[in-house]
Amino acid sequence: MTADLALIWPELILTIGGLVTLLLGTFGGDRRVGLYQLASLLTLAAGAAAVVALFGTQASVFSGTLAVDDFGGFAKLIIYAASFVCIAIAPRYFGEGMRAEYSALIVFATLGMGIMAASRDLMTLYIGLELNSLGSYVLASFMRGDDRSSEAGLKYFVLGALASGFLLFGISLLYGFSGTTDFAGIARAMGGGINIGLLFGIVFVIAGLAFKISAVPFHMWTPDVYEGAPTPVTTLFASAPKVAAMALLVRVVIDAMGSAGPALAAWQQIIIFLSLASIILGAVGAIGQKNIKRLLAYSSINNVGFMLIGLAAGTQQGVEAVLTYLLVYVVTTIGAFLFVMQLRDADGRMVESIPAYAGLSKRQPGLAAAMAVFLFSLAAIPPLFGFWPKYLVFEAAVNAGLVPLAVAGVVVSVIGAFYYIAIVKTMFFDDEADAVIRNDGSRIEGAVIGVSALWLSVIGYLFIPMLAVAAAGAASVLF
Amino acid sequence: MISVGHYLAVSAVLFTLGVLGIFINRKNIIVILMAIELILLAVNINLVAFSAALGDLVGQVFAMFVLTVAAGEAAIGLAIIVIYFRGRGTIAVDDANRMKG
Amino acid sequence: MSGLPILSLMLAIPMVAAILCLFLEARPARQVALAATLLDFALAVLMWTQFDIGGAQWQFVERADLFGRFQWALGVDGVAMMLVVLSAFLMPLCILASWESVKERVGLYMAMFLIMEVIMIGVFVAQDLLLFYIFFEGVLIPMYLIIGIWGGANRRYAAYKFFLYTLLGSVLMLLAMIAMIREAGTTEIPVLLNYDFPPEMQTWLWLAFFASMAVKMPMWPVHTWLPDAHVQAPTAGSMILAGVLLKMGSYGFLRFMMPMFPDASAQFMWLIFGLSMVAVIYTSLVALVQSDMKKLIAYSSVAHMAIVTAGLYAFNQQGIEGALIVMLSHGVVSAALFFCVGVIYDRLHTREIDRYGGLAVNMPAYALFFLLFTMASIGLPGTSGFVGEFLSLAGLYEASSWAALACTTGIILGAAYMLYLYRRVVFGELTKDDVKAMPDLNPREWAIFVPLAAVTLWMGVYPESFLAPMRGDVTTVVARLAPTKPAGDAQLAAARPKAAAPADAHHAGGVQ
Amino acid sequence: MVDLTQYLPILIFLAVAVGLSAAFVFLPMGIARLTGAHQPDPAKLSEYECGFPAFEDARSQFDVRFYLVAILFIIFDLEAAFLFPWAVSLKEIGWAGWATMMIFLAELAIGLVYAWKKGALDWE
Amino acid sequence: MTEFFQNLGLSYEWAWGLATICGILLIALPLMLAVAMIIYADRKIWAAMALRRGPNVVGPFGLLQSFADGLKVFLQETIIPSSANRGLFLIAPIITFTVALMAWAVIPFNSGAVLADINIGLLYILAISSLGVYGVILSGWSSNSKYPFFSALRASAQMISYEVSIGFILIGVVLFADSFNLNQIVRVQQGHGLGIVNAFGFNLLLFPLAVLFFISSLAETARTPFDLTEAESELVAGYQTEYSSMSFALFWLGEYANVLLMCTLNAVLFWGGWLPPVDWAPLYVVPGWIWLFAKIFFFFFVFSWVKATVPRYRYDQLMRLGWKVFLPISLFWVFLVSGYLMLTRYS
Repeated sequence: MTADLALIWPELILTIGGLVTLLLGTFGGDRRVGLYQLASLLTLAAGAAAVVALFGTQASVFSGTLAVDDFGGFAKLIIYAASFVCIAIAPRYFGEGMRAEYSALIVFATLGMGIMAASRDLMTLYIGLELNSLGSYVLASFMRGDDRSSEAGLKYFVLGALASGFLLFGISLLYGFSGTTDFAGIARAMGGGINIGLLFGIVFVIAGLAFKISAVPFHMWTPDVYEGAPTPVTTLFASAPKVAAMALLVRVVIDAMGSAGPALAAWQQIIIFLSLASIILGAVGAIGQKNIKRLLAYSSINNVGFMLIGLAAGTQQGVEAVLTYLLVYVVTTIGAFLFVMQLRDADGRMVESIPAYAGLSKRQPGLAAAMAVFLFSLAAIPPLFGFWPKYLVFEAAVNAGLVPLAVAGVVVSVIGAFYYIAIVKTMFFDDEADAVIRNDGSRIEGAVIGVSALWLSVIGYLFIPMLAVAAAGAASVLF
Repeated sequence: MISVGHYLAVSAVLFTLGVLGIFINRKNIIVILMAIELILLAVNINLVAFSAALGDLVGQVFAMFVLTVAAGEAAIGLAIIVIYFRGRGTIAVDDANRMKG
Repeated sequence: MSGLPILSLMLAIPMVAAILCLFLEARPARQVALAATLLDFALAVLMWTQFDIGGAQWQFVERADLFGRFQWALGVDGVAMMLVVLSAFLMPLCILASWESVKERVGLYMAMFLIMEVIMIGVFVAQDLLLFYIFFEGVLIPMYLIIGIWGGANRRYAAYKFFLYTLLGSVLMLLAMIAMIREAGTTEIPVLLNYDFPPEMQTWLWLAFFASMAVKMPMWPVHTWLPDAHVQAPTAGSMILAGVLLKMGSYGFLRFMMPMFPDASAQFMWLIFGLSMVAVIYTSLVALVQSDMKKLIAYSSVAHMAIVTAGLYAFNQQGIEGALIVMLSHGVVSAALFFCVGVIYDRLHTREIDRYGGLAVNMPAYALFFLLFTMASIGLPGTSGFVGEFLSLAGLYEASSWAALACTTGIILGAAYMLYLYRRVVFGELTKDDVKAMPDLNPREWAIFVPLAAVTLWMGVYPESFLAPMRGDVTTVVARLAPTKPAGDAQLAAARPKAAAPADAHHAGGVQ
Repeated sequence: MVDLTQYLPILIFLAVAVGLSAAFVFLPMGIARLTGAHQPDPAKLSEYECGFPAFEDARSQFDVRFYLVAILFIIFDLEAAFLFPWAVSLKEIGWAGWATMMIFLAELAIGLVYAWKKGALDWE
Repeated sequence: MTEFFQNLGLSYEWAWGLATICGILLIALPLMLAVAMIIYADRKIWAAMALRRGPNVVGPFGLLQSFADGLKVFLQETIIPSSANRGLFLIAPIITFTVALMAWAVIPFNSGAVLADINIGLLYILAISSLGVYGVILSGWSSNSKYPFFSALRASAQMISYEVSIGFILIGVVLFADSFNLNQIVRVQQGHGLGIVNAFGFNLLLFPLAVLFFISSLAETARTPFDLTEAESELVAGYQTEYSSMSFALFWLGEYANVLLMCTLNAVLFWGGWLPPVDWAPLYVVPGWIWLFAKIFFFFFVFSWVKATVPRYRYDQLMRLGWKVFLPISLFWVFLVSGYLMLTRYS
């Protein structure tokens, strides 16, 4: 028990840090926003340091319910970093409305995500997922006075609760028909063949997790929630939980259902369907969107579909591709949302309408260029680094013999490119819009945008060896 | 004698009712909240029935977790509905359409 | 070749200059761009002079394991070297061509062109499959921006079309590359060139590559993006598009599809021939009825590139050599023709052929240059066009007399539309007042025309300087193709042995 | 399966209790009709008011604090659900189990402190 | 009793069933009788404290007053307001009364004298008493009238507020008894206090809990000083305002049944249940149920006493007491009790 505690330092730090932040906020009043923010940022940094310190450890704690391994560590690092950014950028957005709860909730949600990424038991899976979800529901409706925010929170809540219902139902079936909630145990049970109960369990569990990563057909909430939620929160939704849920999904299908044997065919079919549907719907749905946040929502659906291609391969290579994809995607998406946060109209409101970006490249050349990098990177046009994870994903799929899936994927990626370059068109080709746009970005945000844009340009390729080692180390844990 | 199958059937019926309650219901968001609870209860029936059948306590422990989380979920859902109502003056499902596309 | 990493340097110089240009005002940006491109050209010339004809197949090889999964591997054979030289040659001219006509966002414009140069050179020198793909696709972004920002009225549509067409083609190639890497276990192009893929796999790989290269070339019927792109692109954009970008497609045919998939190439020979025949005749006819100068030249490009493909797929020494010369020649001549359009467009701001007429009177120097390039485009002996077209048609005849016949018809039609264009623009009465007011060439334009003309004539008179470095590579390709080469229907040299031995191919030049 | 027979008396009790209550509700209604006491009229059937017709619908908005109480109740009452099994198994789980639950209670207490400080527990 | 019926020639199942039903009636009918008498007692005590005479007309000392009232309401017309939701309006009293009866299924009247000796008896009682809220809220809501509605809200808020503390208080008892079975809880109390007193209440650690529990039970049953739900000056007659005839009486009966239940729970959980007050052999001669009834009546007397003497709380004071005083204290006591047990009993 005590030994177990020594291995979950990141979680402990986050728990304590979140509580401290909350208490500071409780007793400090609503004024000292900086203090709460600092507390939560320090917490996340310390958590990340603990994760780094634990790299290379491979153990499972608390009777095998929670894994301490590089796979979880890799995911946790991305998650913590994304959450870090989402807290750091918030004060300028919320102004007076930034309460200590924001920081604390993100820390708690992050804790949940970390648990998701590290769980190897249906019970920890569920607890982590809900810890994340409950925080997220509140965060989505964080701007109490804003109609769209509360509606976003409501929709996220209703559909999220429904999804966790599906997940739970699947979990109960898996438990009932395999007799255990332990991933390894379930895998053993499935090794002997899959009966109808297990099959239903697989379907329901994957459906529930598909909601979290907003894969079609469980994506309905995504555009509305992305649009309605406060932008820093949307930034979080688009980044960290995706990593957590994807890592969790990977663990569930690889660890609990098995990368070989009778279960493979069962889950592979579902994942392939999800991925194709997500790619296509994400690409098609984005066309004609006028709101940049909605568009990025569809983009995330689309990208998740590509990640699922890697997962569908069911090989170590596929998992490596998914991890790499996650990292690059998170950097890109954070950059893109930061871009969205930079621009305000004359009244100080955020500009979310794409037509208002017309001619932006003349007024804000640097910002527009960075956004162009993000967009081309999302469209996976080389030489931008967004190409690399997509390449890895397709490579994994082809190597696993899923050539038709890969073909469908690349063809649809062209449709995806269509709407990304449409934004580039608006920013670079169109005449300047009347809407007054001013950039009131802070230096930190500018730096984050700049660094991520630089990294996503050719410089990222220099990191491939490093990334490959990390991803391979993380993925090998599962095989 | 009542077997696990019977429990499964009941819970499947409850689960379906809950899901339908969410999708078919067009009137009141509170009803959706109840439908969600119904789903979770269906799950709990499953868990407890399996737990009893398997002679394994994990299912019941899990049911406890589900209960707790369901409570948290209900609390948060209620809170969100309250702020939603404050802004909008209604909790009709069809009115939640401020965002489209 | 040890010592100077000349290829990396050629990539680095424009890259650094591009970044610099982003932060510079208009004037210094132009100067930096010109200086960088001239420096690159100087390096290209140096490379040409240092190139060891008849030496190792791959020269100036550089290799660094920067990326883990694939390598920073550069190197050139003769073909690639000549195309690099062509790119480096055209680039300063493009910068000069847009010296005055581009007034908005000059820094960005120059940066885009310099990045284009990096990418173009990169495509030709990449020795790693993935590196090649990255460069090959990378060209989309700067070209998209060049067309979209500095293009004509309908630039958005054209930019979109260009982007999506070429992207759709290349993504399939990416899958093929993945399959190749998996099959062969390496990303190195020199190794892959000698790898024998299973024939049934070759078919699919060939088709995937074809999807990409055919769009890039462009081949009929996926050529429709080209006229739009040309019409809307700024002059320099058109020059680089016609001059170098189209060559990427034919380079892909020669570098990848033919040597790597010889079986499939032989199998699909009929397809290439068929498409080329249709393209030559159809696009020539279309060109005849164009009222827009740029569109007309764009269609002529399609026709010329069809001759390239037909020549390449003749599978013999003359055909391929001819196709290569057509590539180089077309690179210079079409760039020159687009510049010809650009010159008068800058003065009158219209590309309508009917708006001009009688330019010979007030712009004699211009008329002379225009005449020279028109003739080169038609393939008049003494110009570069003749050498290439003759060689490739001769090779083609050996493989398929029908295809040769059709292509020859196309060339005759080509003469028709080019001369018709020339007559309408340059000859006739000088009636319109605004046309009368157009001054003749200024020194800058002279500085562009003269080198272009010089090269055109040089290539026409003494093509051996261009052919010599490439001959060895052509022989290699022909030898690789020999086992699968189908019997042609017409044999110019009946006594010649079927499989050309490398030794006897070396002395061959010109017509056999 | 678990032996549920010990709950059977409760089930029967439930039936009896419901029957009894229903009888108490519905018998008088029948008897009233028989005895003639059943004489409804509109004034009698109107809802209780202080002499005036109702000004507004009874289903009007009410204080949001009732919701707040409900939310707090759900949370605290269900956390107590964890305590019951813990309480009867304390001797088996030892200090570790005790410490775990104390940590849990501490977090719960922090929640209470938070709600307290935020004024969620104030009625005025 | 099962054997008795089996001896009459019935099969085991039938015998068991009949025995169970008899047991149920043995609980339910005396309970209703007790409730009737206790209503009378309530009025008498109250009157006595106010130096009045109380009911004294029907029967000797007015003993039959409650029965007269019962007969009266039984013969009255049942008025269902036209704006009410008929179905729910009638179901509400059924729920209230049913729930009030149901809780008694697990109450041990004597050693082993319990209808259903389930091992989670205390949890059962908690669960059943939570259901009482439904009757309240449904009656208030279905009446579709202002005062009942507000009253129902108040009542349910009040009930659930104190239920939280009650939950934590019960943890303390369960910790000590190490069981949920009420019989077991009673048995454990034998000689608990100083080795001779049969009650948890004499334990220094548990005495505060006993006090808290007693006050909470006042609040839980909405007895004075916590009778905000039917504060006549504000809310007419609370959530039952629109009810009449026997439906009204059912609320009344249910309420008193709950009062009795709470008194019983006080007795069972903290004061020894059916055990004699002191662990002294001669006292065991007296049957257990007499001890229990005596204790129940004692607590009922205190209830009435409080009703007659303590002024009503304000609503905010009520809520503050529940959330800000009882809840933290009971939470802390869980820590204290369990810590004490860990140190003494389990280490």
